[in-house]
Amino acid sequence: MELNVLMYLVPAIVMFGCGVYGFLTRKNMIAIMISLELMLNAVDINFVVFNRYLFPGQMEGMMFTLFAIAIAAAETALALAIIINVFRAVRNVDISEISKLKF
Amino acid sequence: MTIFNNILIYFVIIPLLTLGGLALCTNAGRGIRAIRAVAVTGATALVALAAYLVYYFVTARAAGVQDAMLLRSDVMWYEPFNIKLALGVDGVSVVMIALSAIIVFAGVFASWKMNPLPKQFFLWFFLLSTGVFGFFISIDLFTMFMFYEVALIPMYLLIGVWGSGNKTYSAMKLTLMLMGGSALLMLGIIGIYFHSAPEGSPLTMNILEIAEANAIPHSWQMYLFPLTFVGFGVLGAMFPFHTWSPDGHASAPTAVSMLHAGVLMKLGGYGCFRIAICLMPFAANELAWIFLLLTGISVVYGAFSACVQTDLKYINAYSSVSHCGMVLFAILMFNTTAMTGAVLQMLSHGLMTALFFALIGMIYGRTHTRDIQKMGGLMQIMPYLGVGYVIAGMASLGLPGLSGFVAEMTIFVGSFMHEDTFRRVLTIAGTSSIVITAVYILRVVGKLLFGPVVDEHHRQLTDATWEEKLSTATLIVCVAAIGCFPNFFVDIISGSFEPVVKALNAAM
Amino acid sequence: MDYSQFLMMPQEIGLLTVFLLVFLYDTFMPERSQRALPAFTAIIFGLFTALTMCPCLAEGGQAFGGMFEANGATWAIKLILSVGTFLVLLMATKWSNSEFISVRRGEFYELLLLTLFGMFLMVSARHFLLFVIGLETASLPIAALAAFEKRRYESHEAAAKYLFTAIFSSAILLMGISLVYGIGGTLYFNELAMAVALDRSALLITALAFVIAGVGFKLSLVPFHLWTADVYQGAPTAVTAYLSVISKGAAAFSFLIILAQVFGAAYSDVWQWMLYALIILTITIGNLFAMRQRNLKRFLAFSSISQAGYIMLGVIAGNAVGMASLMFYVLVYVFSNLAAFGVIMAVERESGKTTIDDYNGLFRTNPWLAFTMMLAMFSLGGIPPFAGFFSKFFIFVGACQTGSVAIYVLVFIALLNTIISLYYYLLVVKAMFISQDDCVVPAFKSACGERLAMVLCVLGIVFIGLASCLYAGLNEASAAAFPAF
Amino acid sequence: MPFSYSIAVVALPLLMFLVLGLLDDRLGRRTAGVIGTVAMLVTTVLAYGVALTYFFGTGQGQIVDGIRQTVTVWNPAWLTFTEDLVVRMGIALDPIAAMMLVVITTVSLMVHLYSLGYMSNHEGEPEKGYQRYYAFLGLFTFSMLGLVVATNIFQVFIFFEMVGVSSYLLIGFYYTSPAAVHASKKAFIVTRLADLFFLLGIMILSFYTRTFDFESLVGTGGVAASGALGSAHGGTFMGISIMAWALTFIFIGGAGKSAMYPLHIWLPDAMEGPTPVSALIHAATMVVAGVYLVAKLFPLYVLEQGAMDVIAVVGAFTAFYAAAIACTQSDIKRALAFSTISQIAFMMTSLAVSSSDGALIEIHGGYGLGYMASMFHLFTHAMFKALLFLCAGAIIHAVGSNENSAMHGLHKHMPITSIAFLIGCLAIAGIPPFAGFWSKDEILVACYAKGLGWGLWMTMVAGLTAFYMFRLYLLIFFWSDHKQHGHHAPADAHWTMTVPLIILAAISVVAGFVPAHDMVTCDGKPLHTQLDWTVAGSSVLVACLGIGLAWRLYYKENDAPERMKAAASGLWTAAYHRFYMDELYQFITHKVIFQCVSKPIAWFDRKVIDGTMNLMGTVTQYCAAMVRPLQSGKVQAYVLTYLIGALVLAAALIACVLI
Repeated sequence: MELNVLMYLVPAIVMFGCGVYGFLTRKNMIAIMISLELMLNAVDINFVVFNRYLFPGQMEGMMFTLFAIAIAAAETALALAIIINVFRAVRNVDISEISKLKF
Repeated sequence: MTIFNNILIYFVIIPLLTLGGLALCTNAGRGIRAIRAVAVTGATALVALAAYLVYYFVTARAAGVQDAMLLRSDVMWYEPFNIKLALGVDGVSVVMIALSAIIVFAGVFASWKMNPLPKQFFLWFFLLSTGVFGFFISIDLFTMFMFYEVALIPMYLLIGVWGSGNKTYSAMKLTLMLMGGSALLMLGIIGIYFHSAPEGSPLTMNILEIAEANAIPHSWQMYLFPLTFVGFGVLGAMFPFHTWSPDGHASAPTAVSMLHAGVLMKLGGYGCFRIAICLMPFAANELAWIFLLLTGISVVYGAFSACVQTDLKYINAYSSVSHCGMVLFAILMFNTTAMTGAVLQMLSHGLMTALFFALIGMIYGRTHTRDIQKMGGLMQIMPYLGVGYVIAGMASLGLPGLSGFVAEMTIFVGSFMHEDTFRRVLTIAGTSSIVITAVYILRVVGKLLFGPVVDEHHRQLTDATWEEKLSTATLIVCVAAIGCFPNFFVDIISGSFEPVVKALNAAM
Repeated sequence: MDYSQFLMMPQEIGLLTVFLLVFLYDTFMPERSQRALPAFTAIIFGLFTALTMCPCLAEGGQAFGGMFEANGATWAIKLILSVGTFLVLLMATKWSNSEFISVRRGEFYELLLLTLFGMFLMVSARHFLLFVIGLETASLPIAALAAFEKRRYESHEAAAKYLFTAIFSSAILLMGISLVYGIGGTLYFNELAMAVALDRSALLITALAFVIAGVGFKLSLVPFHLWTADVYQGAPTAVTAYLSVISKGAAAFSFLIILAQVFGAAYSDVWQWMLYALIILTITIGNLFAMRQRNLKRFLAFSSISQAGYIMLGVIAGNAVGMASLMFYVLVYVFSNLAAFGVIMAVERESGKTTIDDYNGLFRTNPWLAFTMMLAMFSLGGIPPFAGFFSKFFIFVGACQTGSVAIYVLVFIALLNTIISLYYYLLVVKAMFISQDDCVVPAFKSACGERLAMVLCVLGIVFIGLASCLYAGLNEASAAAFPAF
Repeated sequence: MPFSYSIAVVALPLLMFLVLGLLDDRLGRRTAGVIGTVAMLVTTVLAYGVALTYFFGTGQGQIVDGIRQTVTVWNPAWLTFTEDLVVRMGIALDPIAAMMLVVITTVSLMVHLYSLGYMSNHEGEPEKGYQRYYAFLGLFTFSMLGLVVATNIFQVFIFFEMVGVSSYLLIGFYYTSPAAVHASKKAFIVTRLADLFFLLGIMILSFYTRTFDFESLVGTGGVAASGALGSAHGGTFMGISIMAWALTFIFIGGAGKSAMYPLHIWLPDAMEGPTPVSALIHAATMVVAGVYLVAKLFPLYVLEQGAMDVIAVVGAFTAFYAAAIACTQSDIKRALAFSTISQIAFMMTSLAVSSSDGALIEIHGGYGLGYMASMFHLFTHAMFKALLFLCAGAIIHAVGSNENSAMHGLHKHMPITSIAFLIGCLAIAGIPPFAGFWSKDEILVACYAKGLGWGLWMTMVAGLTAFYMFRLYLLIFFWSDHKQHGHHAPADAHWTMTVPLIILAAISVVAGFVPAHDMVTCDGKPLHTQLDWTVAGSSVLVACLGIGLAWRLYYKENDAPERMKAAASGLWTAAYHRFYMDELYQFITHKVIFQCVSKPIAWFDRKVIDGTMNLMGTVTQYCAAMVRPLQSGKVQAYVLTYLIGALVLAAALIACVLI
């Protein structure tokens, strides 16, 4: 069976959607972080697939993916550090805890 | 630089120098003397310069100089937008500048004992006058607008810090309403700018060039005229945008009320004429009826409202609504006589309202009330102020020999000369204000000055001090001068209107 | 590889040099001279800024196969950002030597300079990859900076909120870019412009919306703005100051470039309509929130949201005048907002107070601070003769140059909003000059760096508008840069 | 230039006003009075010089071809409206102006002199505003002189305002008394209302005629002479020609000053002012300004019969109305005030019944007879009414009250005053040979010429005049013995006060013999008149009847007046309360204007207009409160908003662009 571009794209979009859903519904900050990773990875798939199927002659999408992965890693690291900070402050990783600043 | 050869620029430089001088003074101890000295020097220099300007203008015109604007100089400022520091004066600006100088002079003396923070007070005061003078000497849309706003914003602090009563509310309301007006104005100016020249020629901000090119498409005029007219009309206390005026005046300190009613409100009328009407004659003709109606309402409405007020400043504020309404009303009549009358009315209203506010301030400073129910028989106690008040009142209700009469008559006769029945009916309605004016003026004079002394504590009060006498006498002399020798002023003013009237008639 | 192309990026190299010097100083200098680090940073950064003022750098050119472009306009905006950063550095000297901060002050400066570097890249990027790298470099360290005051709970909350929303928005942005890539097959701005010019598909419009949302996050356009106030309030004031002006300026500029260059002529009607909606929302909502704020930092956050709306008016013009006005606006905004933050920082450091009510009667005790704050408020409110008036006027003129009636309506709404904004700016002035209070902030002497920064800001506020040469320069630069699009 | 010194006549009183007004307290009380009086004496001499030269001199352009000309002495432009419409401030002499110069200066001089004594103390205290008083007198005299020598109608208007203000200031001279303040205010506002119409009239007139100048309006070759007025100019409005409207409006202006019904209400109240002021302003000079105005424009009025009819009806009604009220007043000054109104109405009517009808000219020498009679009556009335007022002043000064109940039987105490008053009464009643007889007789002739009804009506009013004047006289000087209230018995006053009485009494006796018909005619030609014995006889008869009735009722204390009062109590009360006109005005001003117009407008302003502005603020605040939940502080809500924003943006644009 020949795999066409949509067969990659649909899962990627679903993944992105899952990430968004996860972000919006999870209470745990770590889980939210994971959801964000899902979203970023969905984008990566997009790039790779577009490059591979639509514009096979060049490497731009691939390169972009590499950088995006690196950025995502940096983001995760930073996010974890901050989550630890928050945990130290409120002894919890519940996202609803950090809503003191409002209005 | 060439611009410094033009005496007009010194109308801005002198207040700025005064600002600098004031900045060096201190409030403490004997600093107050230095502050007064600097302020008086600045104000006197302005009066002297204004006198020279009038003299220069009159002799130039007598010598047959026919240019629309005298003392022109252009200095490029913002090249990309063709914004220049363009200076020039015609008869209208000249008398307005003279008026401003006189009121600044009187205002300095009226705020002689300003307390607290005299230095800051005078700083803002002179910043305000910088804006006023800058506005009158400029003929570039952008610089005019800039100076216009420079003149507005000091009001906030002047009222807020040195005012009385519900001052923060009034100051905020006044500032926001006026800034609302200037927001409309800014849009109008931008619109004018983009249509200032015919297709292909460079855009310009110079009002002379715009008027000459007359390139604003008619459809655009229909939008831009109301924007600019209402924009300036807010400051000219046009119904229904006048409500900043009673509260603002009631809360403002004496000199600020003087300057505001005396000069700042004139910016509105002047701007309506110089920008809205001069630049957009077509729309002016088309839309005049709306604004005639509004200003006509202002005239009568203000007068009736003044009849039942009990606060001296409210009475005067409403009376200003009425009188300033008459200015805009006359400007919309599009003939030389009525427009000349409008400028005379600006002069007259400026001087006599300043006089009124000065006197009210002085009375308030003694009695600590402005409620006419709580005062009475002050003529026995402070005859100088009482006589001054009567004179101001007489000027206001149009006694021949004082300025109000001359202005109102020129307006009425001029307005009635318009062929349009609608305008005539409005004129007749407007004339009724002279009776209502008499009613409220005499009411307040009767209650305040005449009759028995209401409050026995008032018997200990003193009459005017020398600086108060100087301040009011200056204004009284000017009011009488316009009233007695009107033709001198008419000659200066009326020449400026002929090209405008011609353009307006051509656009009809 | 042709290494000479690095010569095309003198400002970036200069900045990296500064960064390295600071890093070396921080790492290798003995503990006792560490207290001089802030001053050291400020001085060498000031030197760097002064050096890059040399107009010869305006020449520019391209590097990395066209991914990077320097021209007069990028030079100018980078210079503006540098000046702003310099002012922030000056203001932060005293704060960064304070207790609990001083142990990590080196990191503060290094991260700050790194974000600036990211912005430089972002501004000069002509390729989405470089743009994304720049954007992330500019935004991620901010989260760390926001969390800088470990003793304050708000600092953590701010950082967490910032980071989560930032990552989410970058995911959206990347999604948008990936879709653009899928349609155009390239990530070069100029090539994309040609590739997408004929395509009016739903996909591309979605992509455009996502890109706008992604960049709108940085600019804090409504409805992508919700993080702003919380982060501004929670972050250390120096960071807030930096965040409010510098990163906003850079984002606005690159936003203009992306919209004008990638979605250029063919799509201008689409994104202009998007921006109409966003601008109206941004200005209005920002103002409505700002009206009710009592905390000054939060207040300035909302004020900066509505200011972003005005900045967008320069973007919407999408032409040289718009760009010049935008840069001028940013320049003026840098001085005005930093003046306000300088006062807030000084007062907060001295007394720990940040609400408007705390400022009641400030004029009596600290006249100069009150005066500075007042000028800042007037300038932000667009009152002449202060610089804010000029920038506002020019940005309106720039917007109206497109000539459509819709834009006049938009400008009209924006102008009506200036009244509301004036209202709340005057509230601050009122507190300082008019209101009386029993517990006034006592008289104090502000730190040397703060004072210097504030003096510079005041000079800027007063003279930028009056000196027309600045605007003329910007105009020239952007006019020269624009045919390149 | 001939008559160039006439400028001094006008300028001197102004100078006096400025000097006395500016120096004020720095001048001694006595000095101020003397300066004022002496200056007035000089003015009077000059004015007499001007008038006598004008009437009897030759060679200065005053008579050409037997017709008296208008001599314009001085006429500089004062205020330029347009090239045509220029307000000039000038001095023009014509017969009535010259006559008025005499009247004004004479009465003014008498009042100045009289006031030296009268104003020296006020209720036992030395009068405080002595200098101010003389300054105001100077101002008034200046204004009145300026009015009569006006060269154009706008100048008249200007000085109308000026005399209005002087009158305001003088009525309110005792400014500590609320009644005086109220009266002055009322006087000013009512006349101001009339002036509004005057102004409208001027505006309309000048718009169509393109001039203000009397010379071009009514002079030879002017608008009136060319006869092309009325429908030719401006068409009609509500079926009446525009010119008739204009002239009626101008008449209303005059009616305000001359206290014609229904604008008369200010005059009785104006008696709150010092009595010499009442004599000068409210009896002799200012109140006839309206008559003078109509006379000035007489050639125009003649062309508009409609306007003339209005004047005639108003005049005739006012004459009776005021006379009827005068019969019931107990305040002697008010009685005299109503008498003044009635007499001025005589003059108005007389002007109005002048007709251009050719037939009448033949029979009675009538064209302009009414005009001449009116002016003549103006002259004589000024003299004897000033006399009466000054007498009343002397009485009030002596008794300290205005009410006749406080007087009675003063004849024995104040014989000079009594005789002077009697002469005044005889003059006004129209008993020959006193002044009033001659002028009133000619008025009646003119009225009979208009129609029998007019003549009978006016004759009846003349009888009424005799009745109420003698009622007044008898109640003051006879009726019963004087019951003393003050510290000392009333007596004739100081010489400064009695001398003017004697002089004026003498004038009242002989003024009737002035050859007015040669001097003050509307066309400048002498008018041939002879005594119409039927008219004269009947009027004298009626006057005697009136006097007899008054004698019967009021000479000795009796209860007849009380019984009469009781018999017609409704009528009497109504007349006593001046037919409730004041109450009506009070109702209109307070209830209608203040309560129903001003209050609602003020309310509207504060609540609606101001409320709208505040509402805008409130709505903004409300919106700000509304959007608050958006900033909930929850990251997920933020992100949701973000996402929705992005999606809506995309969806909306897809919808817009692709569909």
